[in-house]
Amino acid sequence: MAQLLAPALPDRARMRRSAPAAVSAVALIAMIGVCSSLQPGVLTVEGLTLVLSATVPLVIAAQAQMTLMAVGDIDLGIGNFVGLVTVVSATLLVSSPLVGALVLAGLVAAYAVLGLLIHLREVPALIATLGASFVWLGLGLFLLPTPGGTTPGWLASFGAWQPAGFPAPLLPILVVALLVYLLTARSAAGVRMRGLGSNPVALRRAGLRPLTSRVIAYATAGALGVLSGLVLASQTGGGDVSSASSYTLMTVAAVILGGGSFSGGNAVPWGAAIGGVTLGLVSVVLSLLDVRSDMQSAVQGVIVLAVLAGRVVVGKVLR
Amino acid sequence: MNIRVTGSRRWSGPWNGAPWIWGFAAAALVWLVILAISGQGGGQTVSLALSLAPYLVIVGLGQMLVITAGPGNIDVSVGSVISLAGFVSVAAASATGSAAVGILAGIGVGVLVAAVSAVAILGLSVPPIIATLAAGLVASSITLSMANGFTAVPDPGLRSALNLRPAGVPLLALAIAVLTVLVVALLRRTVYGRSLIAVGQSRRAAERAGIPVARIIGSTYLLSGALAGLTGALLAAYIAPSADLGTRYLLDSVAVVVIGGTLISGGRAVPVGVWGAALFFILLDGLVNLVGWSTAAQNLLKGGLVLFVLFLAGGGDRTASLFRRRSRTATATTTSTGDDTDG
Amino acid sequence: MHVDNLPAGGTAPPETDTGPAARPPVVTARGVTKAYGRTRALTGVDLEVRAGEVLGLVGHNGAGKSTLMRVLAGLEACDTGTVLVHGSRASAEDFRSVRMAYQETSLCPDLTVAENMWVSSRHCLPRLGWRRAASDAVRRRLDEMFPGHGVSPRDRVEDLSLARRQMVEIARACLVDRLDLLILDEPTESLGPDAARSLYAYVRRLTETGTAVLLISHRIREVLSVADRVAVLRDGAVTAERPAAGLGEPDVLELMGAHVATPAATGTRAAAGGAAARETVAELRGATGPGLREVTLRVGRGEVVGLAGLAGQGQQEVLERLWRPVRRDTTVKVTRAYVPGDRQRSGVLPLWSVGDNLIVTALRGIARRGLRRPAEERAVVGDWVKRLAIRGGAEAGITELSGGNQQKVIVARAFASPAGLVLLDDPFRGVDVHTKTDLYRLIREEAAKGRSIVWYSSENAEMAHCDRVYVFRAGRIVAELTGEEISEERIIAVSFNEDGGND
Amino acid sequence: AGCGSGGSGSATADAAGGSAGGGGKPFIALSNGFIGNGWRQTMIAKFEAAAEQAKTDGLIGKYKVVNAPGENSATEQVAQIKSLLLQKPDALLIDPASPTALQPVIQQACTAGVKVVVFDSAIDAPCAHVLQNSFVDWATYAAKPLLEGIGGKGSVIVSRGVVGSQPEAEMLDTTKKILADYPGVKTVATVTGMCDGATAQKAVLGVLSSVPKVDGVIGCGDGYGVAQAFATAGKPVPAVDFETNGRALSYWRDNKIDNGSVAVMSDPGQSVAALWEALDLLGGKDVPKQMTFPIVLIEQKDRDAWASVLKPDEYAAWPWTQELFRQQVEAVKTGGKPVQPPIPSAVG
Ligand SMILES: Nc1ncnc2c1ncn2[C@@H]1O[C@H](COP(=O)(O)OP(=O)(O)OP(=O)(O)O)[C@@H](O)[C@H]1O
Ligand SMILES: Nc1ncnc2c1ncn2[C@@H]1O[C@H](COP(=O)(O)OP(=O)(O)OP(=O)(O)O)[C@@H](O)[C@H]1O
Ligand SMILES: [Mg+2]
Ligand SMILES: [Mg+2]
Repeated sequence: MAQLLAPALPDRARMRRSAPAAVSAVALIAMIGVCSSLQPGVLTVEGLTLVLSATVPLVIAAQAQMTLMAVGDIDLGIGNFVGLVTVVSATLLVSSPLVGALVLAGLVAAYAVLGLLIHLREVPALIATLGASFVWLGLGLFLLPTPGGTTPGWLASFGAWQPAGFPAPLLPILVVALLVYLLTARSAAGVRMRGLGSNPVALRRAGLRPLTSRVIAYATAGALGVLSGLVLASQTGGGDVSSASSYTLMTVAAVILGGGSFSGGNAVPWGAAIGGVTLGLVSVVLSLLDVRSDMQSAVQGVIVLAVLAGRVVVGKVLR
Repeated sequence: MNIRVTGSRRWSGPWNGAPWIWGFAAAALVWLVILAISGQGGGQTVSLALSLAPYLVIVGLGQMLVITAGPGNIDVSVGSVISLAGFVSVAAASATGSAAVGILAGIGVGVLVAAVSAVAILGLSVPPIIATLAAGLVASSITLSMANGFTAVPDPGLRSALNLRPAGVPLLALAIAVLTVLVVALLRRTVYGRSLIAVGQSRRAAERAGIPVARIIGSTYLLSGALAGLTGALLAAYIAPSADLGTRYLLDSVAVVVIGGTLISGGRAVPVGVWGAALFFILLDGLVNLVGWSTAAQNLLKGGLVLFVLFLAGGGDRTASLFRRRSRTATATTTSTGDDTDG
Repeated sequence: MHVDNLPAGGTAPPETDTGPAARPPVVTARGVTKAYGRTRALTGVDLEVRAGEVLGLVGHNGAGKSTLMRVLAGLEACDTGTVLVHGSRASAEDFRSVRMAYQETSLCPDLTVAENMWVSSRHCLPRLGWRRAASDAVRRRLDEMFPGHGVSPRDRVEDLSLARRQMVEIARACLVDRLDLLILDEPTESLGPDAARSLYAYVRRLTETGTAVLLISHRIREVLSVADRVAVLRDGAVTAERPAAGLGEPDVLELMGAHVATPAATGTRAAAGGAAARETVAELRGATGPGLREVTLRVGRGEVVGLAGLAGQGQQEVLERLWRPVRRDTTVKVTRAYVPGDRQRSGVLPLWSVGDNLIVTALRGIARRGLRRPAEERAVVGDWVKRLAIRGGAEAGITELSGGNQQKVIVARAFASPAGLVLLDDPFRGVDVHTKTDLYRLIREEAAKGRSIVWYSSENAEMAHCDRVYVFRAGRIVAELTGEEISEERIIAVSFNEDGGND
Repeated sequence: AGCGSGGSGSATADAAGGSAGGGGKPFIALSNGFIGNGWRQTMIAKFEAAAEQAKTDGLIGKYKVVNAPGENSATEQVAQIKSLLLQKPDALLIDPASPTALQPVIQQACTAGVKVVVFDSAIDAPCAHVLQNSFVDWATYAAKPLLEGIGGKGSVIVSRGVVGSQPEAEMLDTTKKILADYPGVKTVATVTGMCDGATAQKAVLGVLSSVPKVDGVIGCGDGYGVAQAFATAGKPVPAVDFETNGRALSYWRDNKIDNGSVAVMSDPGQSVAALWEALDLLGGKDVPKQMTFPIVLIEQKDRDAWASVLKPDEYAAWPWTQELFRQQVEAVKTGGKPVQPPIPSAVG
């Protein structure tokens, strides 16, 4: 057909889309390479367990952020939310497991309600979640004004679990990424969510309620946030509402590193996992590299920029 | 002829006519409560709030300009810039003996950090939130290395100038009021201001209308950096340079911009509103301290109020029907060619 | 019931023995009204679509066609009146057999073709394995409708060309277990002639199985050649219904409104011979790149240069080069202004008034040392609002204006600036004839004042207003027409000969 | 601490040679949860100076300092401790970002045979040795001299620390008890100053207009900011509890504030004490699991001596030597009077 001047090149397009995650993966591998050359112990099972375990909650929180970014929203409250969950699991979940579990379920519901209100009132998610982040922080401080408490035994033993011959942290990272992949990329619900981020008008025309899609996305993000908080609590053995405050921006960075975008429509669970691990490993590399303590955050910033610059270069090449 | 619908939805609340009113109303309410509780010093409460608010207003004005540049634009480096500019300005002022040089140095360092962000945003197409995050990280590293063994002390002359309150009106508040008027004039009366607002409404349309979009966005980040630097310079003289001088200003700067009525999706800036929101935040802190509430209550109150105002004012129709239509503005900007009202 | 098991058409039995008038109505509208705020979109529509017929629907912009379609498809409820499906009051279930292909696709760009199928046709897909079922179904349907379409169900819609998107959009409308009425809203606007022919062949096959088709188009000739009956919608009501046979284009135009007349090419065109003598203000020398191959063209001072051909053959790339002349093979000696066709996305600044929108480009020239001069600006704005008779005046919000009036503002924006070269990117799509005539006149007037204009249009008839026309195919210039050579027939002939050479 | 990378040579080589047992000199690692304020920076600087000296003296083979980036992030610190463990230090000193979050990783370190010394904060880790501050002393020093200074009557503002934390509760309790002994003193407001001058400055300013004349502000190392708040409000500076850094002390001295103000804070030199403790532990000495170390109190008489040796952002630290440390351990064991390390002279 004559009018099709430049036939679409789906394969090239597909490559272009996975390029960001690939660049991050290269950075990840490079960092593990650097680590293991400095410290051969890194490549053993115990080494990987030590190095990776701290990244698990970040990666799970990044999946939550990714889910919301897939519907075109952004969550500036996830850090404090995860912190709040650690507080709940170090207080209520111990004193009365049932109440604790109910509160955690309530937090997921609160996220769903937040999504509902954001949708119905047509307000920007950025500000609504920013406001909510103050609320999460306040609730956390209310429950546990300063870090403390102890997590329930089952949670602590999950944190300490070390199977032989397999780096334990890899398991939650992969399982959660797989579940989120199945939900957001393979399932019908995922189509609805991405459709919402992509073109809500089309959804409405097809008789699908964008509201439902948004609420599902927020509930999913809330559930992932709770999971992230539980894993974090299992590692830290206590509650601290501000223990994850850096997650808010880090998860956004992880999703961007993994190939996600602010405009919505894309689900990149594997990319988010790679991006999250990459960011999580930065501080490990920094401490192995004997970087001057006051220069560590600069190096962190430069690494993020470098990976994103690499992505631009690769994108140009593939265009 | 793309059919993509841009992600962010336009938000036209709260209170379309006088969007700045909310901040002032909330501030007045808190002030009345303080008055009722303490039963004295009403005028002085305002006067003291006015001596703290300007710092938040300056950085808020910068953040406002950035947010006005359109969806996705935000400067999360302001906190680190304030801290760094604090040290640099104090060092420069004590090295040269001139407070003015110190202030200029603070502004300069803000511009430099913002230049890093701007290069990353425009040259590397890094999303602004990430670019400014990275630039902020670099800045805080420099802050930390400067803080080590830092010996200079803030200029006493500048400090006493900041504390001047002829007839109970802080001199600084007057100066920053003038600055606010300048920003209003910048937005209304200059080519740059008009271009910025155009870019914020629709980047593509602005580009097609012949506006140098990259230059406008770049200079907006530089301006925000300069204002954050100025805040740092003044704050360091007023309080003292410290590595965490600016930490608290990041979230608050975004919050005052939004409560002040500036459109979060860009294209409408409300400089006066920043004042109302800043006064509200300062007075709220005072109230919480007066009543002896914990920080937990303070945060719950802040977050609850932001959400309340947001959801109450809302953005769309009051009817939440099944096929909810977008508000008029939303139709105009976010739709796509998939729009069916026009063939 | 699943799509896989179904024949191409609907399930209604063919009724070949009776005439169209005797066939049962599929969808009936009785006294339908619909108002959006103060805009009365439909003022009382009575319309019947009968099984197995193609009903053409024509009407000027804003006549209410799309609104009526949304009501007929059950997407929106009408204020008063009734919509009957198969003679009974319709429930949501009934509307499932009424499907609509939107003029500009309503697909989700980030989803794959198969996923888009799920969005619109999920009722007839299995819960498990829907992905495979949707892929198979859409592939089969596309093969049937557009042989050689080149679309894979796994492609993301954003990676497809516009024409392919339109194919997918139409195919998805046909993917149901029972299709009683298919509504096509300007389906061929971005399709090539081959695809259009395949589409209409398919439409014929559909109607043979008893499905009704409602075709909306501004291309009257096309409607007349395909439709059995033609209905004319005017100001929210059906004002005429005629059998297509024996109806001519002028007849239809007359039915649509007496004031509508085919805008004739004006006689103001510069003499053909003069073109070469003009001073060159912009040129491309063998420009090659994405979408362009060896394009050489020049624009003279005061000249109106047309870029013609089918959609997406490189015309917009040429405009892009001229707008941002960064490469060495492009020279532009004068300042430029741009008139985008996609006014929603690249035209209006939605929060501003008409005046603000109009002046934004000229602002720079008027200002002194970066400071605006409001009095001068107001004078310019007032001038243009008057000159183009922009309804609402300078103070009205731009989004309160109708589409055509918005487009006037955007055109005025370009011409209010001192630009020596004005680039028009198909700016008159979906603009009604009245407005168009005004704007054509404006273009000629401005050219006469010494401005150069480069004008891409997807409507070949518009090219008659140009001094010179370059016809594009596959990123190349295949012909340069001057003066009297410029005619719709000629352009079409040049664009289509050696057909099949690419793709 | 311009030379944060205190280690020498290649880390790999050192890690192999530095592990304990083989007669090699010990490898001491310090993990610090937060580097964003002057106190922590002084603490790190003191440690690095002492460790460098100890290396020269042949007491240790290598040392390493890791500061978690960002805002007091326990999660970052956990990650960093985990990667530190890969480098197999012999002893690990920790200034924790959170009193609980590090418990599992400390357990992990102990299991790996690393001697762990936690300082500056109490922590629930049975296997670690803890050096902590006496918050009762702190609150007492902060209130008593000040109340005496204002003559035992008048009105005061109480500026609380990090409300809700265990130390703050302890301190508030003590403050209340002491205030009960002074019936002439009226508490006119209680604000949250977070033990941070900038926060206290804003908090006090917020209530100043609503309270009558104030004679003193009982705080925890936030006096400089409080004094600024009074200056802004155009009121005379009352008796306050200054920070122990050079800036506050010079301000105190230069403005001739002579009203019972003191400077009192915890001791950033604890990191050095922790180093000596780690060495003694590695040497097999018996050291109590929990020890309370003296805090730094600067009264008006010692003010000028301290002020002349401290940089503006440097905090007063007790100059712990191995000798002094052992004396303090003895004092703790026997319940004797805590050691009073010397006040530095202007020469040092
Ligand atoms: N959702 C809506 N909200 C408000 N007004 C609307 C809406 N949809 C349509 N209208 C108005 O109703 C009238 C009829 O519009 P409609 O889209 O049906 O026209 P049309 O005949 O399809 O025009 P075109 O040929 O331009 O596609 C117009 O005046 C339009 O502005
Ligand atoms: N989304 C909308 N919501 C509310 N009112 C609308 C909307 N779109 C259009 N209108 C109103 O409907 C009127 C007609 O709009 P429309 O664009 O359909 O006009 P039109 O008849 O196509 O005009 P033109 O021929 O100039 O394009 C406009 O004046 C506008 O105020
Ligand atoms: Mg239409
Ligand atoms: Mg129209």
